[in-house]
Amino acid sequence: MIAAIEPSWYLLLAALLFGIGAFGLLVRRNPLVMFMCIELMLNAANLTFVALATQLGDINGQTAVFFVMVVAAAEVVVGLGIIVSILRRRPGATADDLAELKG
Amino acid sequence: MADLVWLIPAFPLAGFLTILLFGRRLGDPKAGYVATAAVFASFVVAASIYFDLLGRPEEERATVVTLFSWVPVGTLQIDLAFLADPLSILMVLFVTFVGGMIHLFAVGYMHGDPKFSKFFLYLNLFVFSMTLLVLGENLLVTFLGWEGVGTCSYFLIAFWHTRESAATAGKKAFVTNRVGDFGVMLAMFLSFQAVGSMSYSVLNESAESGSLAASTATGITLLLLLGAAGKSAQIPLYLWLPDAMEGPTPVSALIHAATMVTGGVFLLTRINPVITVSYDWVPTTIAWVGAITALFAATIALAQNDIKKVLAYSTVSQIGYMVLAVGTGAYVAAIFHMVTHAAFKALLFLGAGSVIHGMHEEQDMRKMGALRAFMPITAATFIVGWLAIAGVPPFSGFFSKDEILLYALADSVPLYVVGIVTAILTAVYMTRQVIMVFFGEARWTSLANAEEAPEVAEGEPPVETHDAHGEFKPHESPPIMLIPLVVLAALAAIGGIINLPGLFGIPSGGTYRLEEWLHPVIEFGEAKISDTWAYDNKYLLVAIAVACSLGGIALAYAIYLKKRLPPWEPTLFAKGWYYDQAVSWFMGNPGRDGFEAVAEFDSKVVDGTVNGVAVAVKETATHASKRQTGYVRQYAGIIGIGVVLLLGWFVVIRGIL
Amino acid sequence: MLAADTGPIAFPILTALVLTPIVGALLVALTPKTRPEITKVIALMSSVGTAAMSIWLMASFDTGDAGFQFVSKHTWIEPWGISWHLGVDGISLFLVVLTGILFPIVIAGIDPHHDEKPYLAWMLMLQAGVMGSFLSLDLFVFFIFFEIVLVPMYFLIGGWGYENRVYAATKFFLYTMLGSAFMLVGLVATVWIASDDLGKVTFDLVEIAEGADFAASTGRWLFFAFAIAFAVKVPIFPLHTWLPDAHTQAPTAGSVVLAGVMLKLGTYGLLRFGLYLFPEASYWSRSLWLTLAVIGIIYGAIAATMQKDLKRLVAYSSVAHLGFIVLGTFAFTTQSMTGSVIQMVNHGVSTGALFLFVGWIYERRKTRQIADLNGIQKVAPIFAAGFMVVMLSSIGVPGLNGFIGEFLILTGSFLTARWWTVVAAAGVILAALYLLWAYQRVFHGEPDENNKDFPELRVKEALTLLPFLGLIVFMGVYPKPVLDRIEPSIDVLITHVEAHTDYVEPEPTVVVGEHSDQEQSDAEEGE
Amino acid sequence: MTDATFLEYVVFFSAAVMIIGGAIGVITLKNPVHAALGLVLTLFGVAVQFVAQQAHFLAAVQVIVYAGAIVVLFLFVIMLLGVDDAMDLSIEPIPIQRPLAAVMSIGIVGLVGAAVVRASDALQINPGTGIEVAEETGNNDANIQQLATNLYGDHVFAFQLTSVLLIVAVAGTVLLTRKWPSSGDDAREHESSDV
Repeated sequence: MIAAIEPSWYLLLAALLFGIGAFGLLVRRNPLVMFMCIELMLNAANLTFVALATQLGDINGQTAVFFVMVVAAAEVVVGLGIIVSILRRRPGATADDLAELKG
Repeated sequence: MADLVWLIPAFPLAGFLTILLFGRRLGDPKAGYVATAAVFASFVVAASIYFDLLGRPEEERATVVTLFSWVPVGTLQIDLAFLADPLSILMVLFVTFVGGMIHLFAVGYMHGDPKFSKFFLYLNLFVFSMTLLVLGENLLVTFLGWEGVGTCSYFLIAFWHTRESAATAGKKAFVTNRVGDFGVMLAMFLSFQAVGSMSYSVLNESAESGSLAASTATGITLLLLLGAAGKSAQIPLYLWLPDAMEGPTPVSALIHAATMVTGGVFLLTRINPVITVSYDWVPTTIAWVGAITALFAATIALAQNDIKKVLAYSTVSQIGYMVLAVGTGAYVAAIFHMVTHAAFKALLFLGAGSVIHGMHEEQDMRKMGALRAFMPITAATFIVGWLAIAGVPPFSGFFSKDEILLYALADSVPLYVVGIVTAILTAVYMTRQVIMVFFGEARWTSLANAEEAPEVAEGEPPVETHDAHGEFKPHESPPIMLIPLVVLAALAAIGGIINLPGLFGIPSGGTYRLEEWLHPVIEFGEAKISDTWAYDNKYLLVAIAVACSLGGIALAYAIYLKKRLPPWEPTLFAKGWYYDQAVSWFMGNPGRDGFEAVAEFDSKVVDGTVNGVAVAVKETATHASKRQTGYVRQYAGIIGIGVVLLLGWFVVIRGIL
Repeated sequence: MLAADTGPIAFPILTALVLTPIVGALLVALTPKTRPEITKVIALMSSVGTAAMSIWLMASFDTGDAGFQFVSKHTWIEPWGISWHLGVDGISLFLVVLTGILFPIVIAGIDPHHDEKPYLAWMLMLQAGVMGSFLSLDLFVFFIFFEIVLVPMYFLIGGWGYENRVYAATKFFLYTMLGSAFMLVGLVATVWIASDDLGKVTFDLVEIAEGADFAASTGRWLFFAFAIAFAVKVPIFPLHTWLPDAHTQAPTAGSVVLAGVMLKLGTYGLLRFGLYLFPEASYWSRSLWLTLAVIGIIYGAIAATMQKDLKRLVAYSSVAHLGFIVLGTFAFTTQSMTGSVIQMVNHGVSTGALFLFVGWIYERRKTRQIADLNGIQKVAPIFAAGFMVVMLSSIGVPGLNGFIGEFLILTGSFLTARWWTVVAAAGVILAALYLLWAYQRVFHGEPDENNKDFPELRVKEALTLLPFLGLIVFMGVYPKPVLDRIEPSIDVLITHVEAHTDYVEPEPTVVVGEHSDQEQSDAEEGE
Repeated sequence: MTDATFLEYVVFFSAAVMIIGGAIGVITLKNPVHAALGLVLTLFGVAVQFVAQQAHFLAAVQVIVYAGAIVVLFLFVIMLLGVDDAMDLSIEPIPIQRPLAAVMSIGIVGLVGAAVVRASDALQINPGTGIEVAEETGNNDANIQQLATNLYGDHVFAFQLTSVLLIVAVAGTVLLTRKWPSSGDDAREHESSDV
């Protein structure tokens, strides 16, 4: 049984999710929340993968999602590690406080 | 025997290597004897080759001995080859003989010098190079010797290198000679382009057969004239020779009087067919270069007070005579004068060396006088040399100079007049020198103690300090220095016999021997003067020449000894017409400034551009990096805008989706 | 003509020449820091091994053969037609030999003073890079080696150089990289455009040069892309200013190698990759190169005259000397081009030796300023004598090696580029001027307080110097064996140029006479 | 419209509301803990959509790994560092950052949406044939088996590499957080072991 739901709806949903995530990434200053926004964007991508895998009948799409999750996990681990070490040294720091690379 | 011609350079080379390896062990004076023996060995070989060639018919007197192929590239095939022919063998004979004599003299003169063996190292290397120069079968081998003698000359002039002036003089000699070498190199290239070879035989044959274009011949001749002007110290490159007197006196005698400086005249004689087929004005140019140099240097010699400087300018003047002879086609006369000049000028220089030695390194003639009593042998031999150079019959210089003047008159009257004037001046300044040194009052007594000590300290050659600073007394030199003087004096006196003129009823078997000997070499280029007015009035010319030289001597006698006339020694002459100063000024000021400007240009403009680019990049980067706020959110936003723009491009403009 | 004709599986000598120093470098890098004595032994063994192989190569080189010998060709990246293609001919032979023997001498003879292990490793890497550049017959492989060379040199200058070393190393690296960037573009474009003619993509130098026929304008663009890289490397005026800085700041061994072989990458590249690949463009643009070469000769000499730093002086003299090589290259005659090749070797020997001396002076006096030095000949006569011989070779006194190259270059150039040659020959005068003046200021005169204890030449230094002096004299007196090996390859190159342009090598009018016959019999059969 | 279709509509839209609502929660809630909870909501919504798309295994992984592990990790870090204090969202220190963000996100959504809408016909490519569905094959493990075959077949090398990646990430994090010379804190060990 195939859902009568248009596949483009999933894509629109994913686009919306991605847009919200991107907006959040740009306006939030808390590094942890920024990280969460990244997760939102990743999930948007995953949603697209799965939807298209189903539509195109290609299992590779789902495999890709699997790898995205692994990489996301690794990324979160390292990312949070970095955030921990930064915030430990500079409690309450926001992303804007970490501007050492300015010219 | 002629096949063994390679032995001639081989002996000095062996001497050089021996001294190079064992010089310090041999020491003073053994190293000197080794060197002298090597040169005399060459002389013996040269002499036996001479007799070998003499025994052959005239046309078979040229032998080419090829050692190995030196620079073979494509059509350019240059061998390290020697040409044993009448000209080269004659040159080698006098080079090795006079050279040997000077070596012997130097054993005494350099005795006690801490660099004794090194001196003979250079001397042997010099003789080796000189023999290469004259024996070369092609221009390149000659050039090898040519540069070799130049380099040795540099070593020897700067022998007392701790003295600033000696070092500068050496450098000046080398660089000035290089200007001449520039000409020789271009002549070689032109020769290669024109005839595909640098061999004298090919070059001369193509000239003789008429296949060498006059324009090419002119080019080669003028370029070699430039080379000759450098090596033989002619205007405008004579500058280095007077300064070269900074070297030890045997060096002056060997290199800067008897041998090396005649290299230019030799080279021009060697290519006489080429000169003959070049444009008509070319020989005239050569003749005038020589004539003007002769007169010019003679005027300068008139006003010099340094015993060696007089002889140096005199050498320039006498070589001017030879170049004049070459220009008038009197090649035999040029070579003849070269040989006699080698003998009497070496004699004069060695005599001067003996005087300097006896005067404890004093070179200023104003502080000499009346030395004949203290150094009788030196004085006697010096006087022989004086008579020879002044052209008093029957000394050797008379014959050779007369021959040159004969050809000069046959060519043009002005050249003859210049020659005659120079002859008078020569007689005057040489007489002046003889009088100032050996006659008159002793002017050295007054300066005996006071000035002598500093002079020695300054005058570099730490020759064995004779007994004393306290008591100053000129003394005769040791026998080892006197023997060469006597031998050379004998040669200077009787050297004329090698080419006696057909006058005064001299039996025809004894006349023109040199001319006959050189005939195969200079046949093509030698001027034919038998139908000229000058030839028909040879006795008149002889009379004029003798009158001039005697008149010059008398004039000088009146001025300098009898003080009947005031001496005429303008500063203009003493300063060498300010030519040297002008050139030095030019080199030192605009020349140096120009060089500085180029160096400045390099560091400021060329490198400045490079560094400027780097600085500009750095500045831009600094400005650009100021735009980096460091806010990661801002970066992300800008990336996002980029994404939107890209998406817009694909979706809206291209509409591919 | 390639790989197969060497008979039964021959020892891949060329590959070994490149790999031996690389292996040596790796071994040196792997030895523990605690055993410094081993590193030196390993470095020496690998460089001496390379030297021995290069000498064997020279000995077994077939003199009459103009083509590439000892060719080793193995496909590497097949789809792009890239292969490990090495070969040696008369043009590269002596550069390879010079590279082979120069390195062991400087490794054995010159002490880096600190951090010997990385120093030796970089030196060996440098040798491998230079060796590979001279041997490569594949554009891709050549480019890799050409670029590899920069890295060790950068570290050698930056790590073991003098006071301003970082500036000099950076300038050197960036400047040459800039040129190489052009070459990379040109190289890829060449391969791409040539693939139309050849019907396949290949980086093989010989195939492209023999098979491709570039349109005139295309060839010129490509040629200039290559030529800029080589012009920087040579260096040709006005791209030369990295050289004085790099030379001055490099450690002694670096300067010797830089002058000895690295600059030759440029002149060799012009011959091998400029003229051979783009004969039409080279011939078309010859006036430009001749002019720049002559400017370089005069300008380098004048700038050298006014230098206050002895090492900078020698560096500028290199600019002048390399001008001669470029002049000879673009005069397109057998003599001038053979002269250029032999001059590459000669300049390496004599200028390398000059840098040795400057290095020794610096070790003794901790200064390179001419003004601080004087009267050395009095206290160190043997030292001065050695310097003198090397200097005379550099001036171009006949009988020493420097003259042979200059003479051949000028003789050949005179046939096709007369007035350029006349000006260039004037550079010979200036060479005497700047070197003798420097010699006078440094060695002549009375030594002052600081110089009166100047130590004499040491035994180790004398042993280092000996091979240089031997080559200086040998190549000046008997260059025939060298010339005989170079000339056939040059003839082939000129024929190649003639085939692609309307150029005809001028033949001097040979006057037939009895003597010329006699000469002819003595000489080898020419063309 | 059949029941089944209607049910799917319900599932889709309710999940969509969860996703969007959660996402908006993430970006608007001041307290990071609340934001994390919003994230959980979104992740569950996505898991539901996975199930609706027959990607059962991924849905399970989504819940276990994302909601279960990653969000918990977030919460641990928040607690550990004590950054759960609210931040004032009305301040924006970087000029024009918010308009920029708005333009960007609206642009992305609008453009992608436009593209999707325009190309929606092209997406109807023979849907469903390549993916084995439990109800059709009668094999309850059909999806897992198919995914496993693909993963351990075509992508086995990449799969091996992910293990390396994870180990490197773990080791790296341990090193990152351990080496503080002055302040030794045992809590750091927890984070690492939680991964």
